[in-house]
Amino acid sequence: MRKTNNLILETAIKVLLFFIVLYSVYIFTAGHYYPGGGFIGGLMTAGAIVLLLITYDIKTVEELLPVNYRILTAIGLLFAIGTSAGSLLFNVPFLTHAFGDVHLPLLGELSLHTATLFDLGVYFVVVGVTMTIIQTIGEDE
Amino acid sequence: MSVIIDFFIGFFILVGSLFCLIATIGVIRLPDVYTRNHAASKAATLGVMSILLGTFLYFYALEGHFNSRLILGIVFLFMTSPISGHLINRAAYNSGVKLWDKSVRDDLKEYNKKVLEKSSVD
Amino acid sequence: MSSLHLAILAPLVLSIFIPLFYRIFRHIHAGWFVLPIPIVLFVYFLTFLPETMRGRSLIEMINWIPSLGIKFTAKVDGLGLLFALLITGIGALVVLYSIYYLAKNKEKLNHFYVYLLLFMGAMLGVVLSDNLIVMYGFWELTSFSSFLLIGYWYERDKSRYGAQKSMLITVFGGLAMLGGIILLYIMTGTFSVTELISQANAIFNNALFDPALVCILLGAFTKSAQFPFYIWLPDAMEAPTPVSAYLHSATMVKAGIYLVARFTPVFGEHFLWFLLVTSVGILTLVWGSIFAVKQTDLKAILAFSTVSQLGLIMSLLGAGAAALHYEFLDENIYTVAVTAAIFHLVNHATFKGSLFMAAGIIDHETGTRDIRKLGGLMHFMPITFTTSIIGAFSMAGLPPFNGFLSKEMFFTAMVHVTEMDLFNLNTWGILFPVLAWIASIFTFVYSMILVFKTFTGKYQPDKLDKKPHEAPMGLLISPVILVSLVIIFGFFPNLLSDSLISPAMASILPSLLEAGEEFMVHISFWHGPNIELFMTLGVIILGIILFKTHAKWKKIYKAVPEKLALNRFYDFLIEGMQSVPYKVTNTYMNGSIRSYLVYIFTFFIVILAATLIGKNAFTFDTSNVSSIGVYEVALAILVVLASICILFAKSRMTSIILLGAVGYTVSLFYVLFRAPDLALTQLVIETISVALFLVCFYHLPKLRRFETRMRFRFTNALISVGVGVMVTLIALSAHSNKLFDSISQYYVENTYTEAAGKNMVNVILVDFRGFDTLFEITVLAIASLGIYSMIKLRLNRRKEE
Amino acid sequence: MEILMAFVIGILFMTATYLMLSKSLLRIIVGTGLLSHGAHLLILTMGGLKRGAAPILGGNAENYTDPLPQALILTAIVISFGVTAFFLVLAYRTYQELGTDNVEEMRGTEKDD
Amino acid sequence: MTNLIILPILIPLFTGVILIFLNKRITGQRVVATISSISTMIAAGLIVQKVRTDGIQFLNMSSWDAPFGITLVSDMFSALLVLTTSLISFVCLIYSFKSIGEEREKYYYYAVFNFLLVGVNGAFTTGDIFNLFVFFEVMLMSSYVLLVLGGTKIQLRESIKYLLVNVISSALFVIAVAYLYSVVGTLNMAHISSRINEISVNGMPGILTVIAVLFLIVFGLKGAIFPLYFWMPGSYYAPPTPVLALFGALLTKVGVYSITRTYTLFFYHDIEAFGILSILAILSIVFGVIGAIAYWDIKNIIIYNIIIAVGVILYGVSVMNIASISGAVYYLIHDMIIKAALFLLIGIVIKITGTSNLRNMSGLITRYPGLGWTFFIASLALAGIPPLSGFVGKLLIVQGGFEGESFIGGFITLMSSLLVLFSVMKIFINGFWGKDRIYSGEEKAPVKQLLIAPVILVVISAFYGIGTESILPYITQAAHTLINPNLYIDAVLKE
Amino acid sequence: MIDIMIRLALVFCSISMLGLIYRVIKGPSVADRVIALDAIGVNLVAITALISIVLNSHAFLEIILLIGILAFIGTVAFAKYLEKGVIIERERNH
Repeated sequence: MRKTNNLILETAIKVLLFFIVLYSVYIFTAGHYYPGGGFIGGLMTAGAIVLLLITYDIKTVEELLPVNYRILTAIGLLFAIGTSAGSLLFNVPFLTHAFGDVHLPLLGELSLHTATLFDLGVYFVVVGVTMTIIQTIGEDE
Repeated sequence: MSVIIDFFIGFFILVGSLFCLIATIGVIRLPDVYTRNHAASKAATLGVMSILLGTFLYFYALEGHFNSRLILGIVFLFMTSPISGHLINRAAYNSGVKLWDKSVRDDLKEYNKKVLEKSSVD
Repeated sequence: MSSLHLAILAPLVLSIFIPLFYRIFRHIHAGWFVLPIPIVLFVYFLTFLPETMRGRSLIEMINWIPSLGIKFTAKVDGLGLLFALLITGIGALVVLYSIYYLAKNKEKLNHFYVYLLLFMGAMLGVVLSDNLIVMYGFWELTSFSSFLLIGYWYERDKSRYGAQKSMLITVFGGLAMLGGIILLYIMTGTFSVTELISQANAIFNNALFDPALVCILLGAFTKSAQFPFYIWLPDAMEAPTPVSAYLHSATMVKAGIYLVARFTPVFGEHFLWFLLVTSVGILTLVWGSIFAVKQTDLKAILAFSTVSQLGLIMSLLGAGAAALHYEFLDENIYTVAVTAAIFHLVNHATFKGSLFMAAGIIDHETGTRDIRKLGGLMHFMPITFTTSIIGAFSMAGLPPFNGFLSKEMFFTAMVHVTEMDLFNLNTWGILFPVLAWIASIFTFVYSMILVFKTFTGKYQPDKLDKKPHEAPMGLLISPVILVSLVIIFGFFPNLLSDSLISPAMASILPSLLEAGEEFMVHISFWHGPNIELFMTLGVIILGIILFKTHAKWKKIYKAVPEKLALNRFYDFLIEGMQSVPYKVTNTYMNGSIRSYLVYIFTFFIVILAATLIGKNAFTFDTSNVSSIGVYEVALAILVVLASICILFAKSRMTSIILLGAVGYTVSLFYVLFRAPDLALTQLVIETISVALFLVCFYHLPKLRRFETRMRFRFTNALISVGVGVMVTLIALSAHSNKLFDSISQYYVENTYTEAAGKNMVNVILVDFRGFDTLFEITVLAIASLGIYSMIKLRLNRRKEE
Repeated sequence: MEILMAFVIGILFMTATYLMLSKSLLRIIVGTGLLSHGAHLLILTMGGLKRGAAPILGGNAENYTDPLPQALILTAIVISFGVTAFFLVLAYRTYQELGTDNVEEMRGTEKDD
Repeated sequence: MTNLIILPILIPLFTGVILIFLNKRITGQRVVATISSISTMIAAGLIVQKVRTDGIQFLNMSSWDAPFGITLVSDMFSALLVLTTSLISFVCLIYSFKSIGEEREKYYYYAVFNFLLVGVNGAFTTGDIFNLFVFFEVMLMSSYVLLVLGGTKIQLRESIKYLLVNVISSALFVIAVAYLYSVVGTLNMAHISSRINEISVNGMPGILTVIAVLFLIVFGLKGAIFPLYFWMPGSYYAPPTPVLALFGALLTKVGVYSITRTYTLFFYHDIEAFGILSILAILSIVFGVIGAIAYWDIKNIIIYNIIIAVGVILYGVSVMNIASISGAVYYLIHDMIIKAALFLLIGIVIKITGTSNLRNMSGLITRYPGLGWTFFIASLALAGIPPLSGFVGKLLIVQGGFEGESFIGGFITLMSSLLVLFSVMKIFINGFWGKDRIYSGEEKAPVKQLLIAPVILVVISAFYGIGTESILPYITQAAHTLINPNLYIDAVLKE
Repeated sequence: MIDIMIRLALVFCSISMLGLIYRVIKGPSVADRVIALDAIGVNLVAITALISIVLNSHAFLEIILLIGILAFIGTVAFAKYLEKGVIIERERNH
């Protein structure tokens, strides 16, 4: 197979990635109010990384993002567990959430909500899991 | 005021969908990959962008809902569809899909040949 | 924990220390450590004799599981004490015998004595437990210790075969007995035998009474090797001879007798009891004696003889139960059957024990037990010969030995059966004495064969492995003691009558006694010229004739086809039990996942359809449905078309893409059904799934990229249509049966105020049901770990390299 | 609509079953995919369809569709995604190791390893 | 309301996550796993004690009131099962140290092991029918991974079958929940029960019977009851010993637990459903016995014994009187312990001999007396010989069966003991007795260390049998709660 | 008025959808299919926008961008696959 350059894609990807990641972060934070949430946000982020993988290759991306995705999964789980188990410290049932509303400019209504932290755990797990799967299979091929 | 808005909304949407339709006709009728791709990536994208614009207007005007994602979507589509069109075409070409037999020019072929000769000389 | 309990448990507990002693004192025969135990226990139990002779019994109790009515109640009464003395007494002799019988260096003595002690404790437990569950426990323990003893030489095939056989049959009986015990418990609410007896009349007409009776008898018959369960006993002879002498003649096989005796007060009045116990006993007696004549192995003869003798005791107990029908003690002629049963029990233990030990000595000294190889040993081993001849004569029922007395009483009892005016016995009851008489003749014959074939006749040194000589003194002590007992009981039978027999009878037939009364037992040597005496004379005359001619008529046995033998039946059963299920199982367990799915789905369809029809559950109600829109219909058609197209798709690619189409359409459904979150998720997931599908399947090393041929299978189609129909029907009726409002209104009301969110679905996911989500992502994490290790870890490949 | 959906779901289950009974591993996995689609749609249908606006507060809707089934489906979707991914990779590995994707050749009556 | 009851779920979950970080440090993994296992056991013990003194414990997740959030409920039945689970897992863990091999340990064996416990404990504790599904999936996903971990041919092949069957069963579970939700409109088990109770005064509506049967199919697939067990022998044949022991001891029992829970809590009005359960249970015993006596393969023999035990337990449940339910609970716990022990024991045998075919082994007891006698005692316990642990359970079940006038079932249960004994004694007689041989794996097998785990279990089993009196109050309490669903409902719904 | 227009637009979009599906099935080359699939994705965006107008809910507008992104990633992946035979390379230039 002849080598081809990928100049157009590689150039465009820089902007597009920004878009996609922004969107995924948005969709993650907005989850409590609009459709979305940690799960779908995580998948979108993973999508962005996949786009990177397609454009470049596993090695390059590893240099770019030196993340062990299995550890990321574990961290995500720790986040979720930690948030839920935090309520044990206050002697209320497991997973009890607390919240307070904050209005931020630009992003609109954002609540400081322990549920968001929980959702962040979900987010990390989903990114970690999806990337583990894709990377593992990709490396095997 | 609202009539005008309504008109614009309707216009964008209808025109957009017509574009889509036409693009499809193109995809069906045109003779080879490259021409079909042309129809799809240009016309369809324009059509969809127009529809999105109409939708954006609809929600903005009738409900006062400024939806940033729609704008984002329009921009995104605007950016990606040429790239994807390009990629597919190049892939098709490189994987050896034949041009329409009535095609008149194939610059890339000549270029490739040149490169090939050059590399063989080296 | 009373001393009584200690006595019962002592052998069990002490057995643990045997291997220890064995290891420390290598040079001393382990038997010496064991010997004191039965002796001490024997003496200990003797101290109870005065109490039981006065008709009293001693009860000690430990609570084990009192809430289930399971208490470790130890009770010493006449019957129990009789057995306890038998167990410990014979036990002591057997241990002594075994010390000389089993070589110190060759055998795994630690094992042997552990098993033996386990057995002894178990047996004491059986006869001294008042609680049936505890008794059942000990009962099974006897089965298993017997199993281990029979399999003591486990390297021999025949030992293993015999062990397995005895275990299966006796455990079967034990379980049946357990069933009976449970039935009794349901009727009376107690596991205590004492309480059962007091309630016996109340349950007499209960519907469960008969099954309970049969179950208990099954237990007794299997343990006591009654027809047709006796087949395990001859094979149990693979055990070392001390074991045979102890378990398979004197004690364990008598556990069934004990059980029948113990339950006589409960069931005895029932006709079924009389019928089963007596007739099975008589049948076993005849059968066993006839087959004993056929045997050529010394121990086999003894085994069949044991079977036969057990039948004798059993039939006596059955006949004795008839006594319960008569109120008055003085006129009750049937109690003699019980007396005879107990007396013979003791006698049998003495003479059979000595015979077994003699057989063991012969085996030990000559290396064979085959009577065809033996002969003329009288001169080499005079003491053994003497003990054998006394034992055999006693067994044959010749005076002046104890066997004669009990045989006489047995005849008396059988003759009495014909006189009963119960159950029409005065017409067909004549069978009993006749059969008893026939059996006695054969008993006589095999007793004679046993002694004379071995000790007289021609000496055949070439057939023997060793040169025979008299056994060492130690080996002879035990049989000599037993034989002297044979003689002593023969001359002074009344030594036993007051001390043991009468109290035991009181336990078997308690309802016949008024308070303070006791059975007056007197066994006399000479009854005058009555019918029994003539029967005995007939036995002797006919027996001698048959013995002299037996070489000729023995061929008759060969006429009996081998196939009809019960052993064959057992082997066939065991073999069939393994091969037939193997074939059956292999037909349906064929490893094909398709077959398994067919079973599962067929079951799914059949049982749900049956329930739908049976419970008339299908309802159809159109009142509560939402409108049908054009788009939905279009999407529905799309889904249906796409999914049906998959069925006919020929290439992998097509089916993957069509699956994707279904997925995307489903996500559009979610859009139309107002589920934006779902639509989002489904879209992304579908994309990733399709990508994974492509990666995993399309991009594989090429084997066959395309299916070779798609065959339409009618069964598959039928099953799948069935599944579809069932799902639809249930969905329709479930929808038509909305009996309650959903709890969803709560979420609508509280999402904003309580959980500070607007997207109800998301709030439910992270808050209301955040717990689900936590584990949902755990599932994902596990899956990713699994995928990672599945691809990275390949034990197989590395092994190959 | 619910009645129509019941039939659609029935057909999904039907095709899924048929596929799962076939020999090819791929078709089996496709079958499980259809099965989970059917199950998810069933949850939605059983919760009642189109009983109001999408379950997002803030609009001026009177009624909302039942959010609970949606949350359940979301969980179920994610889980079945995990399972499907695992199944696919398993199939892939099996294919590599055994060299076949025909389940009839995976009976394993001879216990090799 | 106590957070205590979440600990048996939380500790393994947390441990599992920590172990992901530690995947290359084997000693570290072992230490962490052991500590967590012990603390889980302690927590489970505390729960049992708490339930004993204070009655049914529950915990409303996220502080949402009962029918709306997810509730964890720990009644005596589930608390006991959680305790048993943590015990068995501890033992299997110890066994794993010496037998599972470094490769598997590096590839997240212990992490997934802990996740499996999360699933099992969660399934035992949850009070929400959909949450039960989620925990089932946690458990199943872990079991898939454990089953396939190592990637040998047989593992891959059998995993496919196992996975497929369980995917189907999960789908059926989902639709069963959907149907149930349609009819009663709620997911909380106590709430479902009380709603069904409301409408079932004059008999249960037919549709609920259908749903009951559907649940039976779903859980029956997991619990391996009669026409649904076909997948099991093959799949359980594949994994390494400690995994097999975990599967054999825990996974099917979760199915059994779920059947018991749903039937006694939701569908107790329905005689037909119980009738079906009873018939299937008896048939499971029969077919299990047929399988168990058919094979000369030690793994298969023990695997088929699982089916028998499941049949016996469910028969006890189906009779539904206090004796039979107590017996079922008792027997369930017994079976978990003893099955784990047996699997570990035959694992050692296979390790020594290098084969699972009984015809290729003999005389093991000569050089491995400890192994032989442990196996012997375990076999007796399995067959229900007093005073070992199987006996009281079987006694109560049979007694309950006879009291419930189900004589055939009781009799079959009773006689199954004989054939169970036959099947395991076949192993003893042919494998342990007989002439001594030299085997291939002898040098490699650290028999003494491996034997620790099963010996612990057998000793526990013996104590469980002998000390029945002190355990019985717990069992009776569990049975009492199962018989009176109102206790459960009141505890959860009324504060 | 606007209602009718939207319906009309939906009909147009649906027709083009069908046309594209035809192309997906027909082929002939893989590239043709990919093009059609990409167009389907874009079309789906339009349909979603229209549906959210019909349903009068902006909850679905999130989906639009999502579909766009997915379609893009999908197309890129397909193109790469067509060209290189792999989707994700372990290491380029070798």
